[in-house]
Amino acid sequence: MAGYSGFRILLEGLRGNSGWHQAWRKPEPSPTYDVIVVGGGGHGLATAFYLAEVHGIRNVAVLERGLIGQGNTGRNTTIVRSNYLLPENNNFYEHSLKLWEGLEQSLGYNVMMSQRGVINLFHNDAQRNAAIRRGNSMRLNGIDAEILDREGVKAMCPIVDLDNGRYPVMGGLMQRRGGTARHDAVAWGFAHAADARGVDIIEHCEVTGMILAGGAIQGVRTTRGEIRAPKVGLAVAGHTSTLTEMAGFRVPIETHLLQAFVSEALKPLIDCVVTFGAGHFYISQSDKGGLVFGGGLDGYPSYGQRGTLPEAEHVYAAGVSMIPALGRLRGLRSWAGVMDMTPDGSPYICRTPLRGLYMTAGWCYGGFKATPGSGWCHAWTIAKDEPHRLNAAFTLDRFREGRMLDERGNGPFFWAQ
Amino acid sequence: MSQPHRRQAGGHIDRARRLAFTFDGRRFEGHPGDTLASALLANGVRLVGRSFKYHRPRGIFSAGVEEPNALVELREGARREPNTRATVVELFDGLVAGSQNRRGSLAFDWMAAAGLLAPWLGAGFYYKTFMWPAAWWERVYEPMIRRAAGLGHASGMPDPDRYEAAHAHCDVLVVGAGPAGLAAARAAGATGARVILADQDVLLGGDLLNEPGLEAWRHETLSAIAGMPEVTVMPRTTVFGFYDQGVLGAVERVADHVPEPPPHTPRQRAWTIRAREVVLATGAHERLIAFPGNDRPGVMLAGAARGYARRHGVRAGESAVLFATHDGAYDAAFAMAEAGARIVAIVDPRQDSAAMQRAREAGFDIRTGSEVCGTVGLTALRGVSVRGVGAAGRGDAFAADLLMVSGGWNPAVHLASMSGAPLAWDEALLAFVPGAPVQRERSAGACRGVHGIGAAAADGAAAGHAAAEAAGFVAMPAFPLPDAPAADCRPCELWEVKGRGKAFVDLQDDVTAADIRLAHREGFSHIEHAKRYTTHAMGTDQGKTGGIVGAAVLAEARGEPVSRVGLPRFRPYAAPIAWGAMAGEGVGKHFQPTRRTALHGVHEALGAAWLDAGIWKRPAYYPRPADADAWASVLREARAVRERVGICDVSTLGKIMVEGPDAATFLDRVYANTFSTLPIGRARYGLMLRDDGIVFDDGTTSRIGPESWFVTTTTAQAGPVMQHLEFHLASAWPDLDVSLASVTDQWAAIAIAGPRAREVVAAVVQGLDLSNEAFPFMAVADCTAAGVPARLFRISFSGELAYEIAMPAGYATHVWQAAMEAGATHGIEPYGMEALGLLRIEKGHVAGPELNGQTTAQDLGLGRMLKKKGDFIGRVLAQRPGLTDPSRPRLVGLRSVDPARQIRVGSHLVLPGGDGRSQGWITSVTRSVVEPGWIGLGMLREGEARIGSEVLAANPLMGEEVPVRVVSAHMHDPENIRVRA
Amino acid sequence: MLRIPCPHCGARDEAEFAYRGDATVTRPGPDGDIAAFHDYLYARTNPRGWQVEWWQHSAGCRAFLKVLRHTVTHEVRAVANAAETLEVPPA
Amino acid sequence: MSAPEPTHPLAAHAAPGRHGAAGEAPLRVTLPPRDIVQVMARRGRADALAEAARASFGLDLPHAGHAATGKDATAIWIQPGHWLLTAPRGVEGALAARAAAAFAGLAAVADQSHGRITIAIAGPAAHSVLARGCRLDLHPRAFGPGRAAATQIAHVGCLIHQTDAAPVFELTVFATLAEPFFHWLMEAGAGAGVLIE
Repeated sequence: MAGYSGFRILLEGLRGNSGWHQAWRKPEPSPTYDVIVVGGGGHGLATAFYLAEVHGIRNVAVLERGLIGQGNTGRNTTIVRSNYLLPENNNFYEHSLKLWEGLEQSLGYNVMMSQRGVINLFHNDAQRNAAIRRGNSMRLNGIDAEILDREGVKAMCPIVDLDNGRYPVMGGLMQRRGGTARHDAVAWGFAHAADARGVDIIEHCEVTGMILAGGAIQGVRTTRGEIRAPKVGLAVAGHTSTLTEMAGFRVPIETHLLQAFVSEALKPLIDCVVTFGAGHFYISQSDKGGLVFGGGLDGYPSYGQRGTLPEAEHVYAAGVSMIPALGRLRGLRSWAGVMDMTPDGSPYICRTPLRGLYMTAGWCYGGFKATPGSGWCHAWTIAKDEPHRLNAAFTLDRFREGRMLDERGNGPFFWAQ
Repeated sequence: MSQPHRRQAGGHIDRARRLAFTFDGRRFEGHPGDTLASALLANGVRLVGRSFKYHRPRGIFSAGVEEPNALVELREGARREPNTRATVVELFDGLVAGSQNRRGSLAFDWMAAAGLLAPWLGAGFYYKTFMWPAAWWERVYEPMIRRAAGLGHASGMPDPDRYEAAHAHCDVLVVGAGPAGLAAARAAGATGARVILADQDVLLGGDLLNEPGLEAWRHETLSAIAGMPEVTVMPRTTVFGFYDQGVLGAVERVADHVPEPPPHTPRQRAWTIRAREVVLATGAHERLIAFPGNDRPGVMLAGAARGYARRHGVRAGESAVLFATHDGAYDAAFAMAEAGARIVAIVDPRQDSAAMQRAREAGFDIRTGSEVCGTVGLTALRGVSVRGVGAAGRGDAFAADLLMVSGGWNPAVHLASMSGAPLAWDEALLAFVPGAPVQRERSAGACRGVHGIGAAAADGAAAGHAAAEAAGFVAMPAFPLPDAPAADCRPCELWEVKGRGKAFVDLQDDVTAADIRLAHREGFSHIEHAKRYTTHAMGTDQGKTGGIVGAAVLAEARGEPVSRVGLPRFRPYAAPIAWGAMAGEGVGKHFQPTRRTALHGVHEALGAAWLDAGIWKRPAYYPRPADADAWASVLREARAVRERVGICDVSTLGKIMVEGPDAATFLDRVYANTFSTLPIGRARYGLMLRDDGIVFDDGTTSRIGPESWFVTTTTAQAGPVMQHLEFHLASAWPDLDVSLASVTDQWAAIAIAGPRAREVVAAVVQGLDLSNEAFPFMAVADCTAAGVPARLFRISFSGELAYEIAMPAGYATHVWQAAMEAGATHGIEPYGMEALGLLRIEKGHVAGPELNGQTTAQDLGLGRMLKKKGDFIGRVLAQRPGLTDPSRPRLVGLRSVDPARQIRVGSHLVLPGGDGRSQGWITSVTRSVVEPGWIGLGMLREGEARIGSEVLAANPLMGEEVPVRVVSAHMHDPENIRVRA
Repeated sequence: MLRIPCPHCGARDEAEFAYRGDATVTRPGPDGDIAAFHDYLYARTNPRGWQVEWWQHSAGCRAFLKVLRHTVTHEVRAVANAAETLEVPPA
Repeated sequence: MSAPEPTHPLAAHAAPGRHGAAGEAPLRVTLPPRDIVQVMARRGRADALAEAARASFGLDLPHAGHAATGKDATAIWIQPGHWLLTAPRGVEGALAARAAAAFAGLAAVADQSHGRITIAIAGPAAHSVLARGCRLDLHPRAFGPGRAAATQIAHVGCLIHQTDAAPVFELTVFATLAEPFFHWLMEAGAGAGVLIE
């Protein structure tokens, strides 16, 4: 299959664009694979890609109950960053960010990774101090971070009202290498590249049960028949509990919904990603021109993929408070994703109590930026049957051991992360 | 300034009044009753905008919210609203609008060159290129794409207008006031039910507004509804979302039809409506047909042309062709003929129909079995090509300046779909209609495929009756329904006319039928994938006119029926809504309420500098003219406390009355240390853990009586602690008889601290012996202070001899002033939060920065407080190995080796000459008054063992690295001599 | 938007309530060990369907309520006081 | 020294006179001074407490959602087993002392006279003004004189007690949040006009 390039676009344009083929095949499932990855979102597809690319494991199936990239991969606010406090988190996310930085070239697909800068505003001493601690943690781990004063914020994002009347902006913590990427393209790009390396991406194939024997997994039952493999990786954000129930164990996850919003398309207005520190709100502008924004969880468990009005009102109010010029613009669409929320806000990339079963899960609302890193570490863990040092702390057992990765100190409450 | 395309009479237009407006700087006139679109058409303005990608010239395509093309920037300055649909803007005098998404003038947009590159700019082209060199994406490619993309310009200035929220409840909500909605509201209202009738239009009636013959029925119905006291009519109100459990969101445009809102009037009002039953009478949107050149200005939906002619008295063209696939569109030809336009031809792929017969009798030229296969014209339509269905060639040319198109009707199922109802395919209408309801809603009229005014009204009346009955009301006798023959709206299946040139399925985002086929070839064959890959139906119109057409093109490519392909999922909002309206009034200064202590006015009078502590405003410090800077004030205040006496407002601490026979047992369980042994009249410092063993909160708690306790919390955790206590009483220990009351607001509290505190307090408080023996450290007693009832605590946060006086909040100012007077001779000074922080850091008291939800009691040097016997929250999980790990960072004191070098919170502690890895961090910093220089508290691995050694405070973020000495956290008076003095 | 019928106050908007976790787990007594508290605090069934949850009517009567709610449809089928028991219907 | 007059949190914010639009039927606003005591029943003593309330205050402790007025005091249900007992402002602490004596052993009593303030609003605009922030259905079919409900308006906890069908509503809010609440009320009432009496 010919790759994508400007030259090929030129050629195809001249012959009526008739030569384009499927971006990934639509194969029938084989009865056996070396590895089955459950979940055709970004994480699952990335797992398959890195299994093939890094570990040479190409006899891999990705099973997706619907369409690829239609879960949280297609429902987020597309932010990419590695600005974390705890070293376990910031090292992992930095690895992920580095993968992002070369992703177009690795995949041969333009995922529009745009390193336009991510700014977290702070509004009081306590927030500023926490931002400095986090920024220094990043710097000491070799990650870029800058502290901005009010003028610095104004220069990066002139439309922010520094004096918003209630919680004036004191400054911001900026990660210049952070930014956004085109979410759908991430799924399609990983699918395209994994497919090219021999991975079978099987859509409309829902896992309905697990085939177990002797405390180990043997494969899965699906709506398209039994498929066997000695190793199975789960990458089913929002639905992890449903799958682990089939495997016979419970996990520290509650599924919550998170809304996101987009405005009508506008000429360039906001050039970076900026988060409000005085309320749940973050915003950036897509290349198409829509303002993409969101806030916090609706606050109760849901698999419903639809949000409600009160949280939306908070998001819009926070938005106008931070940027009063938004008032006359219009919200176009809202949607919601369902998140695996964990009791410390940090994820799981690990082996499970069932031999041969692995998972990347518990991404709370940080899953999108983790996509390549999660796939990379998950693939490593599956291939070597042991975690890479980058994901060694992301275990299910850390709560038994008291080794929580509670980035913000919010305590053992799924809905508070 | 004539309006050459205005009819002499007819329609809902007040020709007696003229409204002046400008478009792209040109002055025009219209009348009340006009939309911006109808006024532009009346003045012969055909070219209104440019398309998203190819910058093709576009005109007015519809007459409502479904408009994909005629988007303008409305108003000027800070009130500019980009992407405003000219078709829904009510004309007002002085209106200013401009076209958007163009470079150069609207007529000569040089970005239209993009059209020449169209072969290379097909769906998803950008995913396949712009990858090399990698660094060029942010620098070159992306800025280019971003500038080219987008639609209108935001003003970038703060919105000067105000918005309101509002709440409503009703038995029956009727959405849409066309024939079905009016009848539904009347039927439901007649039962006595509380009814809300909402419609996005300013005039109620929907399609009735296009039927002069039915005006009497419309009036009669409206006046009947107006006579029903429990029916609320809400015009200019768009219901944008149907949420769970009968809750709908709506936006009322209160003052969008005037240049700016009058005083005390919001621009818009956002309603949350809770309805027991909902009748959706949202009508239908006419659909386009994809044929080459179907986007040229002058190509218009047939129903829109009919509406402009009948409702607005405007001829959208002078020589018109109708291209229709069903009888329901033919009235457009009659309406245009009535209006004085020439009907050039009617093009219909069908062979015969009732409407054709009538049209033929009227003398129209009917081209049966035919289709429009092309259009000509640059910035306005000049002609139409017509050929036999499926025939080859360019067809016959007809000169025309208006092409009216109707491919059938798409029921407006958005709200039904958002309510959870599935969609069902109606093979006769070739459209999706609402399936079985999931919530308590029902659709009526055209939004479920019942066309024709009479039929829709009957359907609406039935739905209104049924809804009221379901809400528990008794249906009332029927009322007259409009007598109007219905034209057959079942179309023949014609989605696309293939030929040379672009045939658009999404006019706004420039998605062509060929793009859809390309998406299919590349495997994006599911409607959701095709939508995302091509951006089909993702514009501001959300595919209301062309969404189904794209699905049909995809269906053909897949070789499957449209019903299998389906539509992309409907998500809120049914129409775009103003950000400000969703935000409501709680923005800016009022984003969160500001909480003030009873002493707020005192601090204001003292000229306090403020800080935000959660939603509280607290004095940071009290600047004086002689103070060189903020630090001078803070040091002055702190020095007063260390050397003389200071006074501080501590009212924000959470205060909870805990009372009952089991109160002591309860407190023993929620605190990690013991309280049941505390004598009456004594206070104790208490530590609460969360169930996971992490420190939750601290505070002093006093025993007031045998069963009565006064618990204090930190300011930040007052709410969470109350909830924590209530939760455990309800869930874990329902057997305990304990009452909880928050008394935070009832009691104000003043700290008086310093070596002279006793003298000051003694002068204020009556009836207590304050000697160290009679009232020692940690004593508590009720008393009278300055003549008002009060409670005195001998507790200290500063490390000095100190008292807190709590008094009913209304007396706080009185007691404060009494203390200031009593303290005057002792040099009393008010101190704020900064000095308070300074004092507690010197003393080594932990506060918010240390109690950050990540630290254990051991981490904070408080491990010995945990009781050995008896259960308490957090006891078990605090024993997990990760939390008892001796290598965890411990609380230490820190002192800058060079007293002049500032250290900062958030710096990390690294070992000199080490590997640069973080061994801990600084949590709190201040300048010291006891021993000048910078000191702080921090968390440091092997902290106790490192006392006396030097480490580096690394702050690479600010380019600093400062040597600090590790010391005991208790830097000031470690033996507690002063507090017990 | 959720409307939760508080047994004391009647149907109220979601905005008046605060979710407070799965109500099917019970806090271990004084004899509970790390494993028991781990399961209480962390292990979750997280059903895709009916769940009994703790909600506090925090802006109303402050009662802690047990709410039987469906995590997909969001339907609230039953609300009870803390001391009462709500059964999860079969799937 | 006799106790001074307590400072009202709205003293500087509620200047008497007209505010907002010059409508003919403004929202009439007063700040009736009140003593407020929170009464919390002991476990299992509800009947005795009810009896004591009848004996001492001449009122039947109301059920959820209701208020009851006796000879010199009103009891408003606020949460299971909890009522607010209110009376026109009298001697500092007297109502609390009376309640403590009357309910000794039956209920805990917390004086909230300084922790809550009451704002009374009246006039035909009252319903529509409240609808600007109140999520409850206060329509006469759903609410009415003698009804009470705790809710939240403009992020501030608010106890609504309808005292008259006219209508008159008494809104009781936290003293430290009275100012932002009052600001909201003035904004909400501006369209109809407000008369502070």
